[in-house]
Amino acid sequence: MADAGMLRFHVPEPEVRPGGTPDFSNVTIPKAGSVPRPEVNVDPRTIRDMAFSIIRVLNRAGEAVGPWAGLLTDEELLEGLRHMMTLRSFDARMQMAQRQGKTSFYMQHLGEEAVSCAFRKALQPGDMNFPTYRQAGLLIADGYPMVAMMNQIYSNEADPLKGRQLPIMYSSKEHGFFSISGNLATQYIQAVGWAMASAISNDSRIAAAWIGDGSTAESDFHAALVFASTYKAPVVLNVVNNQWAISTFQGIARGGSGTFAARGLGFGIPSLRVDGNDYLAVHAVAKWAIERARRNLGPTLVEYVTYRVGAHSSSDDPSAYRPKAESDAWPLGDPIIRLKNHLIHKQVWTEQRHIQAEAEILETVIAAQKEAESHGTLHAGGKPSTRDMFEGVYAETPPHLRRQRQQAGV
Amino acid sequence: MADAGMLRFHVPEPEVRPGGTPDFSNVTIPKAGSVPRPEVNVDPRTIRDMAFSIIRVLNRAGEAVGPWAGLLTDEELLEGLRHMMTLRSFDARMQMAQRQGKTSFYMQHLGEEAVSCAFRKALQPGDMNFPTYRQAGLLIADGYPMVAMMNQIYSNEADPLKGRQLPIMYSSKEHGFFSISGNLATQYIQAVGWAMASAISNDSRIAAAWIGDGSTAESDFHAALVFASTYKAPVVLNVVNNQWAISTFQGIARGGSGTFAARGLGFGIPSLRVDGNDYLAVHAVAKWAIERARRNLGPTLVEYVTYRVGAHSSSDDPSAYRPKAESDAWPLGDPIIRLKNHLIHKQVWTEQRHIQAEAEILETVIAAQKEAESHGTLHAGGKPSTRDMFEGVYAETPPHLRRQRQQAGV
Amino acid sequence: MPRRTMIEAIRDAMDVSMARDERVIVYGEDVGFFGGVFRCTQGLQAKYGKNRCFDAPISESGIVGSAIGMAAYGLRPCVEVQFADYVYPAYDQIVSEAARLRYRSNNDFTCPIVVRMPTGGGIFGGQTHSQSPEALFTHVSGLKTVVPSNPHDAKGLLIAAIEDPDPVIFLEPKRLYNGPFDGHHDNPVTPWSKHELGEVADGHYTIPLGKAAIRRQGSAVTVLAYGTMVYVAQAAAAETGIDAEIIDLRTLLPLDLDAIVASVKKTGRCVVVHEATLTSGFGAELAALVQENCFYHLEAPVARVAGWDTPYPHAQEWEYFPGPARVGRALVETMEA
Amino acid sequence: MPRRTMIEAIRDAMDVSMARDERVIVYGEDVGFFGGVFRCTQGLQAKYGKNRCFDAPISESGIVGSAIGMAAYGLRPCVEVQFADYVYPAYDQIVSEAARLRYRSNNDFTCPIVVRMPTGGGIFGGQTHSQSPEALFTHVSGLKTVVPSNPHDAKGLLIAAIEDPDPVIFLEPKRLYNGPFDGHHDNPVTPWSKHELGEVADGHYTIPLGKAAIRRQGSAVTVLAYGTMVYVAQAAAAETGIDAEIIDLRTLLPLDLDAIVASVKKTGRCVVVHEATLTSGFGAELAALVQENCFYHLEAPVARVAGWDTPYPHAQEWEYFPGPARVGRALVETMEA
Ligand SMILES: Cc1ncc(C[n+]2csc(CCOP(=O)(O)OP(=O)(O)O)c2C)c(N)n1
Ligand SMILES: Cc1ncc(C[n+]2csc(CCOP(=O)(O)OP(=O)(O)O)c2C)c(N)n1
Ligand SMILES: [Mg+2]
Ligand SMILES: [Mg+2]
Repeated sequence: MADAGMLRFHVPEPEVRPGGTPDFSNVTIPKAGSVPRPEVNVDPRTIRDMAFSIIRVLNRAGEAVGPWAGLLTDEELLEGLRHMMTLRSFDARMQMAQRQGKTSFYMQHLGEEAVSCAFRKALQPGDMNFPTYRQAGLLIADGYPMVAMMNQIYSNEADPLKGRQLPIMYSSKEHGFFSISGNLATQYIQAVGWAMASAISNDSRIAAAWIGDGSTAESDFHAALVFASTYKAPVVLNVVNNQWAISTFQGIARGGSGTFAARGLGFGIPSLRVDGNDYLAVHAVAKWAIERARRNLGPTLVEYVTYRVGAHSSSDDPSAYRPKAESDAWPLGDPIIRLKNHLIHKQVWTEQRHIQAEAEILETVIAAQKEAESHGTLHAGGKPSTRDMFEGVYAETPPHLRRQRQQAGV
Repeated sequence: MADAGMLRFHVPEPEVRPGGTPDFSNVTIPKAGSVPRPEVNVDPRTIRDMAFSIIRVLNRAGEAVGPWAGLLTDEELLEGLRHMMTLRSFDARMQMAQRQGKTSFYMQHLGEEAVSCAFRKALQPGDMNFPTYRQAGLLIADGYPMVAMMNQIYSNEADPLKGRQLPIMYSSKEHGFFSISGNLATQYIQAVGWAMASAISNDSRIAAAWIGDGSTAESDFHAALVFASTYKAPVVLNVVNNQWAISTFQGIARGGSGTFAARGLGFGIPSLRVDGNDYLAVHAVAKWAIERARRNLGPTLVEYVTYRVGAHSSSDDPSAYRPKAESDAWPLGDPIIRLKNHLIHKQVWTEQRHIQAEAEILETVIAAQKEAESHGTLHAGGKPSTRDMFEGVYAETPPHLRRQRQQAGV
Repeated sequence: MPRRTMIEAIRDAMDVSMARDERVIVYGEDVGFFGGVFRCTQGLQAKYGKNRCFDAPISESGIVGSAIGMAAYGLRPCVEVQFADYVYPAYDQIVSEAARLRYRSNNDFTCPIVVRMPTGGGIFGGQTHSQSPEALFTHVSGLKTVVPSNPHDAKGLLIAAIEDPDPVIFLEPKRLYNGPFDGHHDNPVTPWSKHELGEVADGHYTIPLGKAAIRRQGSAVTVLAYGTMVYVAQAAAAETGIDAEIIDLRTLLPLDLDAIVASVKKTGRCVVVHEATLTSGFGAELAALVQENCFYHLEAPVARVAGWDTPYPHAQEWEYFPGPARVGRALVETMEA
Repeated sequence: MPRRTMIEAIRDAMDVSMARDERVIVYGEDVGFFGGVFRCTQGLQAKYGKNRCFDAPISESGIVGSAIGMAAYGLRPCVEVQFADYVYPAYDQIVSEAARLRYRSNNDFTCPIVVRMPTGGGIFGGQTHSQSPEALFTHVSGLKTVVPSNPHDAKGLLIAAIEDPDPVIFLEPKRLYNGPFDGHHDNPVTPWSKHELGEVADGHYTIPLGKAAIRRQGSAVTVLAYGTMVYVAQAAAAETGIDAEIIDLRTLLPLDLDAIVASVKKTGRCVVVHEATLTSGFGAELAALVQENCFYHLEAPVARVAGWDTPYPHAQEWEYFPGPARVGRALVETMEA
């Protein structure tokens, strides 16, 4: 008994570590077009398997295939490509600006551009996202001015947030983009609350909650699922599984469940997995989930399977914890290249126009950057005032804070 | 669009409210013996259905049937009956003592006696329970002295907890009973931590976590499932679904999932439901789950389907929120009567011996009560000292607390 | 004027607010059909429907987190935490989110929520039904913290809290729900129906957040108190015969510092009382402020009387509770200092 | 003697403790393979194996909750919360459980855990990488709270914390990780290798919890500080030429009140400084205690210099941070009062 009963401690480990050869052979990738598209009012119990598959539209030949294909026009696809390219270009410039000391911090989307860009196009005006720091595509794809984003990143005198927030923690009610919190997962239940409020108000607007794979371990993720399930809140519960949470591989948050979509099964919530590097698949699944919400069918959980190609943030160096070439081995490819190939396959795009578009976009980004920098960068030029620091704590500044402001001489 | 898209708010409601006729026709009760008993090393994905069924052993005729039957000897069953009867008698006396003003507060187990009494007998010495306030059967069935329990309830001079804790918030490391917290769900993740520690130490002892249906909504429930799933902790995750959380019916915590056992599916944890009013079924399922833990197969989630027959606590009056006769209509019957009938059916027990046993047990309880009351009750007789209040905050009382104790003149 | 218990006054405040403003939504554990374990929301579901008053899952973080989302949408949720002792699971949502949303988004999103919770001991509730966590909120920029001491104030302050554009923590001293308890636990409590502050006008009125009330004029020493301790202080003054000026702070943040300073400058002495544990309690802030602002007027150190630095015990409730004897001793010592 | 950065000293404390005591277990977010985002646990997994040092899911309540269970089992977990700003999800487990377990079970179960977390600002981390939540712990009976200010102390205090039989909150001023930052953010920081308090002996030693250190002897005014503010106070004293006695509290609870009172009785003046927001900060407790215990020796009010009562802003970091100019002004005013 003693020996047979000896317990052992189990700590999950990624397949490889630096020095090893990247290996994704454990990731099963269903063929594009192979996962059926149920009706939106499907009984969730009948589609549990979808939490363990991956909905894909674009195949290796660049064709859009299967029941989730066919929702977007060529113009819409070209626009989507432009959004993703813009986001990538924006990221590259801002990452460089951070390296140049123009701001303190930056976070990129490299490899994950399709998720937020495609999702935004499935929403209606008035809908509200509760994003994490890795969904700036929601703003780009909604036409939020890049200059405003950069002003925020630079904490300059034109920063809409008055220098109060860490770079990239944007906020735009107008663009359906809830103020980003530095605290992980808190916004997930808030999204459900917003959706409940919309239902209470007999409105037609729906909410979208966003979270990363690692952050699903946080307790607010549970609160969100409980409330969404109980009150059938009109909300789409998005989980962006980019395989990593800083240095921690997704197995630590996921445990024995196989997928993150599986979490929804315990709540009777329809739970889908989708190829997060496939613009068309992301958009189609988003549409489906959003329609469910809008039609009073309640929440849907969507796991986007993607890969964080860059560092976690400008403070991070992934070579310490994963093989350098791991992103090249990622079996779902690059979202921009895949959509580009699809458009070329459709003969509405060419390599040459792509290169040209890249240059144009870069120019636009650089122009925006110039304009933003004319308002200052973190350590140079115009900056928000000390007075701005004391304001907005409350609607009306209370006496003690007025006294402190006076002490500060402003 | 506007009308079609108008959202509605959904708040789940119980079938009936006071004044209505109790109705449990929505509760599907599988036949006793009908649910198969898989091997303990079963692949959890193959037994998802068990989270939506109910394992039962005792049928209406009082026979023990099916693959989960046959684990207990007649002596063991008779002992189990005695434990349950003792707990019920203990409850009745202490409830009355509270009504008489001998203490401030009490909570009963009426109708739920099988859950904790049977579970305890499936554990080994050294295993640790992290109970809620409704598992005193774990102590009774392990032979913890009733007088000590009563001393705690009375906060008297012999109270092992020195009057510091609310009545019934027992603690006994020796009896594998972790100190009860008044804060719901906090102990669930602690149980997982204890189990992790046991595995880290290559020990053979396992942990059992306890929670009520309503409290599964708390965030610590999620933390526990995440950690248990990731580290394959040797822990049994018990959910006692007694249909009510104070005035709130279980649908508010459960939402659209159908059952509480379903919560485990999102984590790849084998999840069973069991007839909580069936001593034999509870014991058999507990054995199964405990064996899994002990054999390094990881956590198991078990939902005990039962009914809280009494008030939530001595501060509660359920007639305000549920029909008075609802408990009579509860389709799983009374755990004591069911085990009694089984033993009578087996011809090892009779109505007469039962009545006699009731009287004997009452006498023992009354004797214990007399002894406890000789040490005082909350407002009369011996009580813990003011000095006790200042001790045990830290291992060594720090200077500021010594000063305060002096100020208090003790 | 009608007399109401504090429970009725609080219920009335929500009733009036819900009737006036469709955006006011009330929920919490057992709050809907049953009307709350202290019955503060009784009848509201029947009157306003399940859309506006409903039961929540047992998840304080979910309750407050969803309320923040509702507030961002444009509603005005007033939620209940069943006991202040159970607010900690919601602490992150309150501190990291509700308190900072306006600031971090530069007014793009705001958070007009009220989080109500019964606070304080004296009901033999042990360590998990007795706590007074106010200092854990007053340290957090962006929150307002209110502690009413009577039905009249409770109603006016709660309506003001619901109408406030920012998050408000509303602590209800549960020992006062039925009458002005003064710490003499062996005596029966006068019911609010016999107390003038039990007079609660019908309809809408507010008491501004940030204004204290002088409950007893006096010249010898200033007592700063709130909630239950207002009555304990009154009893202590009566029993020692010391001519104390008793200030009921009502709102801890924003604090009515002017009223405090004016009184201490007059009396030259100050005793601060609260039920929460002493160390880092709100009394520390009060003592610090008083000596900062009235140093040259003080004839004795500012004294603090508070709960001891232990968890709230069950059996030793009255040894723990800072009752009239302890407050009286501090008054005498401060006068003799 | 070897010189170490504060990060190395902290790592060494864990290393020494793990080597001496099998029960010491280290985990947290990114703590295992990678060694923590500040690299405080680097190499420990390689040295002691995954059983004793491992990555945790992003769940602060899970990390602390599981640690409590491990401690109840008999281990001695020393866990990391990635930033003090992220401790709130674990606040319930810390306050309701870790702090009260010994008391409520009358020593039947105990909770010897250490919760480490980087604290304080000065790294342009904005409102979620800059907070100083110490006062939220000092109000909680049953906890000890430690804030080291240099590598030598950090190691000795952390070993003492790990060996302590009760839960300890261990706040590491991240701005000090690499050198004694004095608030002059435009100047390069002296590395610890050039500072005598960077001397960290090999092997085992402890610094008792509850003992302050006098960093500068002086006769004019007592400055109470901890963490980063110790160096800011030193700079302020140097720049104003005021002969301040600077006390580095090291442990906030239990507090070395004797050292404080002895100094203030000598100097007759006191300035309290911390980076956390002013209202209800730990400085309030210090000011309250000083005036209670030294009233008749005080020649000026106890002054507090602290972070403003706003969230920690990003761009206005140095307007927010209570740097040497503000501390110096308080010293001058206190001398002139
Ligand atoms: C409550 C909280 N804990 C810890 C952190 C520190 N932190 C910031 S990002 C991060 C990893 C998040 O990973 P994931 O959720 O997978 O999102 P990703 O960065 O991959 O998009 C951590 C641990 C935090 N911001 N908030
Ligand atoms: C954190 C917390 N929130 C709220 C409460 C108040 N409370 C005590 S028992 C209870 C209901 C629990 O219901 P359930 O989990 O179903 O257990 P049962 O009482 O039915 O056994 C509530 C809300 C509490 N004790 N702790
Ligand atoms: Mg990730
Ligand atoms: Mg229940």
